[in-house]
Amino acid sequence: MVKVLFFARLRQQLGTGEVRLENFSGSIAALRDALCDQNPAWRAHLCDDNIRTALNQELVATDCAVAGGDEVAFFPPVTGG
Amino acid sequence: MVKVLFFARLRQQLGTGEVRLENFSGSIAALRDALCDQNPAWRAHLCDDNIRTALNQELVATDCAVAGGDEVAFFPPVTGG
Amino acid sequence: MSSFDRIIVCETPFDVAAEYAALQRGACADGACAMFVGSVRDFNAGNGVTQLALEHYPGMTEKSLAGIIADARARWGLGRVHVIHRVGAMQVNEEIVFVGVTSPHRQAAFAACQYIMDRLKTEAPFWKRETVHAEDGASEERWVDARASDTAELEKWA
Amino acid sequence: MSSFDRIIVCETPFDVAAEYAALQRGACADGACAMFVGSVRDFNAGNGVTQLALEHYPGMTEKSLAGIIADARARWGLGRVHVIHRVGAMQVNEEIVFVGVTSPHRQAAFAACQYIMDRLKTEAPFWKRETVHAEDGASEERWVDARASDTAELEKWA
Repeated sequence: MVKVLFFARLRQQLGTGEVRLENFSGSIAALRDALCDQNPAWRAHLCDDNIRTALNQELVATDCAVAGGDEVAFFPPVTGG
Repeated sequence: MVKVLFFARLRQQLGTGEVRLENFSGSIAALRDALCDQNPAWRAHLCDDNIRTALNQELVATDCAVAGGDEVAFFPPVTGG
Repeated sequence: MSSFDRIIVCETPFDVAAEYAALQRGACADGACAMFVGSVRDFNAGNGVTQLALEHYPGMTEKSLAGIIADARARWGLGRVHVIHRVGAMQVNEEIVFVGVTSPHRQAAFAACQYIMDRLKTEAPFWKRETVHAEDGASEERWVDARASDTAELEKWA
Repeated sequence: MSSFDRIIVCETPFDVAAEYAALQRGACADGACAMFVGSVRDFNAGNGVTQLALEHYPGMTEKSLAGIIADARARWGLGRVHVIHRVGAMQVNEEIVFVGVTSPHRQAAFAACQYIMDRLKTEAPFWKRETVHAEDGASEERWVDARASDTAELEKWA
């Protein structure tokens, strides 16, 4: 099982902060595509080039491989400080 | 009359913090030489290249002209902060 | 994480005076202390701001800040490094972020403080949503957009 | 001198917490505040320091600081600029200098704070004399030597 989190504006656009995927294996990009296939309305928001990705709470590129037990997060550019 | 001030290590080396010169006119360098002619033991300290000069409380080069009523100061490199 | 690091992510206001006191406690070897405080401004992008809310990614936030501090320690000889960041709802003029760094050397303290802020602004998972006065007098909530200038600032540390 | 400048040269300890509060008072437009605090270190050039005395050039000190602040204002858009400097006798761990700058922009606040410190270190007429433990256990007074590195730091502002 892979835990997928969404934050901030993206969380509001998708209408959810968390989904779980069973039996997924592949890259973060493949995971994102799988989510958009399940929810076509998400594509415009989730596939935006500005969206950042984290794997197990570290910023990574979308070609990183995801395994069972991982936590993946998608979010807009950060605006803290 | 020109008021001449010395600070910090230089003040201790010369043994005084202030002297007054009557009827002086010329550059700061000339004023310094006049002081060393009057007090030969001062030359080693006052003519050191490291000594900074101020005219009327502003850092200046030694070719600046001094006039009656001016305040001239000599001091080592500053070490505040 | 060094025992001289302090990372706090909190929902309640923090006290800059107490943070300074904590930084200085027993730090006799460190003559230099550089600090930065970011506060809620009352104006942004042409509108009056009345309130700010900060969302974050619990867990990753602390991990991200710890990594930034570790990288700063690898670059400069530092004493204490304290980073405090508010989350949740805030009012105008309240403090959002505090970064305090001590060092035996002034340049190291300044550089590390600025480095931590520059990386925090572009990497630490915080998002601001502000409540502004709209033109018709009503209140409106909006997510704050990231600034390209914050990313550009990172280049000086490359 | 701007009405948002504060220059204090004092013989008694100052309170960093009060200085921060004064900087922030009513400064709603300025989201950024950068500060630097220099304290008496307990070690310098291989000897334990027990006390420090600061001599200055009354009149020129204030004039010099006001000139440095004016130059900083000409370079960056700044809100409040406060510079406090102790003179006279001081103990280890006491604060010598405080520079605090507010600005709408983080980079301007950092740059101006560092610029003011760099110029203060090389131009403002203060001289340190420290009391150190000599090798034979006796106390010894000595004037602190200027550092070439402080002059080198000025080049980045040229």
